Amino acid sequence: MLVSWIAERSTAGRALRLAAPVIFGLTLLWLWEAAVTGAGVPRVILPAPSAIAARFATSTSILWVDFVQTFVKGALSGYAIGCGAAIITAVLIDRSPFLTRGLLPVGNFVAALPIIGIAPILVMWFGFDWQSKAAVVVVMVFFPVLVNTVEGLRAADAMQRDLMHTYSASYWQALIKLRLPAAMPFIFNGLKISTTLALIGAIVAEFFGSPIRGMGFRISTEVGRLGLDMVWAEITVAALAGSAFYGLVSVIERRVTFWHPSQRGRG
Amino acid sequence: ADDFTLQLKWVTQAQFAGYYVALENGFYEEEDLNVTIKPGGPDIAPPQVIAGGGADAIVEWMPAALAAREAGLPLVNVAQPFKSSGMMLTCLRESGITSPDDFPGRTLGVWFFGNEYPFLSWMSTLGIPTDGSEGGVTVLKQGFNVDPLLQRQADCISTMTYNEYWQVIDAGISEDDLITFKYEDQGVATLEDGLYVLEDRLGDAEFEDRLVRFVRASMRGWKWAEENPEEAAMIVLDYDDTGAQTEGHQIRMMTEVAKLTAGSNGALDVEDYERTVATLLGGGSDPVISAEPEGAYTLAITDAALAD
Amino acid sequence: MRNTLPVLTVVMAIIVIWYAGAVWMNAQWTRDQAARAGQEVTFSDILRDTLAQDRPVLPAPHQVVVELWNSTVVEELTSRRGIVQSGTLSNRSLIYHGWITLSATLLGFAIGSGLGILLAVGIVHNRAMDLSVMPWAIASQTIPILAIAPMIIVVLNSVGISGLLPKAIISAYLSFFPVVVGMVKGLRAPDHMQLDLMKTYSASQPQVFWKLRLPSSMPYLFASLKVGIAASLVGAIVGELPTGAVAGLGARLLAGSYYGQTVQIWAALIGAAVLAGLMVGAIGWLQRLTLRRMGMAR
Amino acid sequence: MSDAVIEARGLGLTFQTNDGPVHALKDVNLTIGKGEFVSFIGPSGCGKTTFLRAVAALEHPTEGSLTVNGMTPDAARQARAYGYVFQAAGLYPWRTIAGNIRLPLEIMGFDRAEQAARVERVLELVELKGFGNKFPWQLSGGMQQRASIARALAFDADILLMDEPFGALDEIVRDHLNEQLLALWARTGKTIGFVTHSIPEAVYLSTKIVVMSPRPGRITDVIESPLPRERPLDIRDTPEFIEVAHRVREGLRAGHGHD
Amino acid sequence: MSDAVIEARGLGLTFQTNDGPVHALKDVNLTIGKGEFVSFIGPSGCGKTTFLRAVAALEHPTEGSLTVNGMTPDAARQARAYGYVFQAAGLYPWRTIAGNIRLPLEIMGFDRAEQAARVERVLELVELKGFGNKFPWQLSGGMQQRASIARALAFDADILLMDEPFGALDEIVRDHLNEQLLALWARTGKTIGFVTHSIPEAVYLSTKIVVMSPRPGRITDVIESPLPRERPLDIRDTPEFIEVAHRVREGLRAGHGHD
Ligand SMILES: Nc1ncnc2c1ncn2[C@@H]1O[C@H](COP(=O)(O)OP(=O)(O)OP(=O)(O)O)[C@@H](O)[C@H]1O
Ligand SMILES: Nc1ncnc2c1ncn2[C@@H]1O[C@H](COP(=O)(O)OP(=O)(O)OP(=O)(O)O)[C@@H](O)[C@H]1O
Ligand SMILES: Cc1ncc(C[n+]2csc(CCO)c2C)c(N)n1
Ligand SMILES: [Mg+2]
Ligand SMILES: [Mg+2]
Repeated sequence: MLVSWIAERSTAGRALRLAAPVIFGLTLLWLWEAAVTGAGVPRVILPAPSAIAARFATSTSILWVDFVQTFVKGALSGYAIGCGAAIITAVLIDRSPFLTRGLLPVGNFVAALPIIGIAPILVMWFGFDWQSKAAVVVVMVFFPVLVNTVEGLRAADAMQRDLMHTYSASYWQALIKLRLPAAMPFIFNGLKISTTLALIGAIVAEFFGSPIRGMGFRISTEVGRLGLDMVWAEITVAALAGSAFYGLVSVIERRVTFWHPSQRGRG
Repeated sequence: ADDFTLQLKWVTQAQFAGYYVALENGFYEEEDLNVTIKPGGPDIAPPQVIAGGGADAIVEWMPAALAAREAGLPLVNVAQPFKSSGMMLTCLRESGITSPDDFPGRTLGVWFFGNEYPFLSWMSTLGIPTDGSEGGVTVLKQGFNVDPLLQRQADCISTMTYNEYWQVIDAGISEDDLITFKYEDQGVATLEDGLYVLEDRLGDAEFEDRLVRFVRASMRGWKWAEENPEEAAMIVLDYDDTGAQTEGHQIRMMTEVAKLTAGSNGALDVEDYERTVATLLGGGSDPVISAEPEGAYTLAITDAALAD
Repeated sequence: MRNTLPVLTVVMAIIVIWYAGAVWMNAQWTRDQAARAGQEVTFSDILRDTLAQDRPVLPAPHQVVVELWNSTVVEELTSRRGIVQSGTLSNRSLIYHGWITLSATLLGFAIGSGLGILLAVGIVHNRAMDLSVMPWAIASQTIPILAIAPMIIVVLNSVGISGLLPKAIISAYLSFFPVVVGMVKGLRAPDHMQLDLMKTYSASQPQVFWKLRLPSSMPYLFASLKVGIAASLVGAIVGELPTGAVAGLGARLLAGSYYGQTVQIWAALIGAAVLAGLMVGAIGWLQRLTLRRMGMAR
Repeated sequence: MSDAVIEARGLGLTFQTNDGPVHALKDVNLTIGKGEFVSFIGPSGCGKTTFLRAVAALEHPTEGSLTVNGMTPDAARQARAYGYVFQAAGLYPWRTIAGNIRLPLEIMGFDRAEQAARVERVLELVELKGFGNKFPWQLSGGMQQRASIARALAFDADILLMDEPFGALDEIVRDHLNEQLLALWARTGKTIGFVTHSIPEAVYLSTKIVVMSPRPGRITDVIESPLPRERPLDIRDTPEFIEVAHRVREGLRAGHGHD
Repeated sequence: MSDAVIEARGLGLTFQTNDGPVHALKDVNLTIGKGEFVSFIGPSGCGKTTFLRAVAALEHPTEGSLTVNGMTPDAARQARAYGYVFQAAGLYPWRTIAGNIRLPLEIMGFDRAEQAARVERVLELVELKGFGNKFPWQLSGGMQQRASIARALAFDADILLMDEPFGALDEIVRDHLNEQLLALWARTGKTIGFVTHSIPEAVYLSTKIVVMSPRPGRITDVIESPLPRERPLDIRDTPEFIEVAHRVREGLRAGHGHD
């Protein structure tokens, strides 16, 4: 297979590292185009990539406005607040055995609230603009980050902890100098999963009421209007923004957890 | 029996009572039809379902159907059980709105997902911009319920005479505290719940025959429902799988819906059609449809169905 | 149970905050109503009214509890459609809807976590997959499911797949990703010396996998599964919408919101939260069991 | 010995494991005075590490009493009385060598300049100058062990507990570090508990040698060294030295016989 | 030496690190014949571990050539030519001691009964009988090290590479294991590469002693032992033994001087 051939050769080349997914993607797009035009799929069901590209090119200003509304205002702010709150909660839980036993089981209940249920409520509470979307994102990203952080805070090994004991380090010193660094591989798992959740959350929340801009608004409106090319243009923006966001967090992860075997093994 | 699938525009409720009555009372069976009714929902676009082959006919509003036609999906109206429009804009009296002239600067709740066309053409008839520019209205994409009005996040919201309006009332706001603008009264009414099929299937005699039988039975259902609103509402309740509908609300909805279907025997009134088209074409810079549609309806089916 | 007291304390705290929130958030409506009626309100009026509204912004806990009780036990025992009188679960009962959602969730979770683990195994062992799968897995997650779910349902329906499976597929779509991310990290967690040992044995890839990578990925696996099952539940509920939202907790939530039945929404939400809590708890239990058997619980 | 720093009376420590209890320590009586240098020697698994850990409050005795500076070990730990060198290096992988050595200094609140100066000094002491910026996995086993010794020496704990600190070092570095350690001890008057498997090392360094035997871990002999405090390396060839070494070896052998 | 098992010619190995390259090995030439017992001795950080790892194909030389049994180290590894004892025990924490020892046997496809028998035998050899069901963290440091030795001895590799296997053991166990290892070697004719810091141990065990010096890691002396193959423990008091030990010590000292 072509992809594996390239992969074999690409131990050094950074360009080739990128080439594999690109080629894979182009193949996928080509198959899609062929399937749509060849098999005559109605364009109100699935438009051809070429049509999507054309629509994308002519609608950049709308796409930009939607992107700012949904991604920059809704998703990013919610992501920051949600992840921050989750990490702080995890630390609080960790700080007190009482809360570990009390808050964590309850956290399991509260944090897995389905978006469909909370979105209308949060729109009711926080209004139609991006604040309610950010609130939905907060709820969505909270749980993955919480679970991973709690798990991560248990990851320091016995000898590493004993060392802190011998220094009679305070709880916070041990946390900052040992537990959090050791938890980073886990925390970043949560942060990475949350990047895509944040985007989904911000978009889906707009289905439940929004001003007349935003990616979710545009998608649901255009589905109703059968403007499927616009829907897919928005989805493309979502995919690009989401991947870039994920990529950014991965790069940070690589710098922060360079010492972890999963990172040291490569590059 | 021949299979026939109908895609509704919204969830199971008395708005679609005629079809459920026909099913429950065996009217379809008598026409040798085996009918499946698919409920809709907030993200089900009936035109998309029919394009994908998921239904034989759909219930849709005419503005959306005509827009879909322009977008390349040739929908044809084959019957029009709803004579008049139930759409209105409901405002809180305390907001100080007394006439459409007061709209500029206000926040209005609107349904999108293809339901925004009547509103947009009304506004463009009034010459009020909706894109957030100076002297226009602020438009909110309204969710599924009347909360924006109750929470005072909007000055006015879209309501149907048979549904949301009563929810506002039920919430404890008296009729005196509300002021309503019916699309009918504003002269911008567009046709609602009609039956649409794909144009290319109409040539097929077998399909047309099935369709005729379906329309005939459905209209029987509608007329029965008009006469027996309480029983009809109970039938709807039986078909509601979510179990969320309440008896009182559905009976009242049926009563209100009956007022809208009253003037129709199922056949499309061409005058209504032309008024709808004129509304959609007319007014402003951004009409819903840009050209007079061709072949967007046929009377052949109702003629055959109602012949005997 | 040594957990009882802490859990009860936390729950009590939540309930107190909840009541306070209910009074605070519902008070506006009470004052508005009074103003419309031209009456004065005292604090005790507010207290009484805010905890008993029909359409509260935030229902009081006891309203939700009553609704939960009515829509489960009372509905099944006494209603015409309840299990006592009809022999089947009532479609008005949360037990029925919860069960519908639970079955889609479990099937979706099985598919999703299975797929997630398989993909992670592929990514860790095959360079081509490492380079090409991950970007697309990420991109797939950025596509808002609600937008494409109807298409998935239409397509699946046209090939004759309906019922539980389409919902489960959407649920799987949401749950595979956390599992992939966690398991890729977990399967790469063995340290150098542990891997070197396997190399000196010239162990085959499957042997390295079963004897080293899999055991050392356990902490990551369980964290992923917990997130994954919560995502499955969300997916199953989301998947209920485009299937016509006829049954399940999602349908229930949506129907509640069409009619502004805040109490009903909250009852369904609590129902979903309880399901999630139980499932996450079950995985936690499995985790403790496994880690104890592996001698890693200390 | 009026100023006992570490005092164990009837000390016992039993681990509960999946297949029954393990008696790691049993009926241990030992007094260590201020400024003493005490070596622990004994077969593998006899409880040396366990005893040191109990002193540092990392394990809690199941029987008897143990006091440190007249307090419980926990209280002593709170007073930051210990420097501990673990049997395995246990460096934090996300910190460089210098960062690892700086760790206790940060925790104990030394100021920046002081931190840098101390890191520099101990790196030199253990002959790791120039490796401060490396990460632990970039060092050889012996270098890691030296880094962990440096970490324990960087701050001035009154009690130094060292668990086979020089196990992975060659003779020459070891001799050098032995001398350095003795010098440090002479200069500061620290109390040192030191686990080793090398009889000459134990004899060369200690004022008191504790010989232990396993299952259950007990003390079989406590030897007060007759050697002077001033100890050049060639003291190892004196008859007194050889005599003490012989007694230790005998004690060890006896302990093994029990097995 | 016609049947060279390990042959290094101009071998060099450089690590790239964040602050510049580290020359761990430079211009190493060495031939090890079949059935030889070769000890490596040298200051900490001189490249002993790196050399052993290169032989086992765990590191790849950046210069020169290295062959094992006439093949590349990679090919030799594929042929399962090595048993390796790491400098740190490296037991898998989720397996019991017996489970850890069983690991290579499972991988190499020994049958159940054979596995059990071998585990039993090597546990006895390293004096860990009765600890098979314990988990690694329930063992003392020396016991863990012995378990890792047992793991490498459980299967019969032709080449045994041991990186300071006895570093954490007391003299008596060490002597015992030295004897056992010699007996095993005599019985099976394995080729053994052995890193140690103990000069007597190196002299007692080896047919050839390789003395190394650091930065960059080089071989400074290769000493062919004049001692007979048959070696009772008291051979350590013979003049030949002391003579060889002296030469090793001199070599070591010279290496250190370089630093
Ligand atoms: N992965 C690595 N990256 C960078 N440098 C390394 C790495 N491994 C070893 N080194 C360096 O290579 C040199 C030789 O290390 P090696 O582990 O071979 O020493 P050694 O002779 O085994 O020492 P010891 O007796 O202390 O175990 C050291 O200076 C060490 O810092
Ligand atoms: N956490 C534990 N759980 C169960 N048993 C333990 C634990 N730690 C140590 N032991 C047991 O206690 C005994 C004493 O162990 P300890 O580590 O003190 O030995 P040691 O004298 O330091 O030996 P070495 O010289 O090999 O390091 C051993 O038999 C060991 O198996
Ligand atoms: C996305 C979306 N939002 C709102 C409606 C509202 N709506 C339009 S017609 C109708 C029936 C009357 O109750 C209702 C509720 C919708 N269809 N789709
Ligand atoms: Mg020990
Ligand atoms: Mg080494």
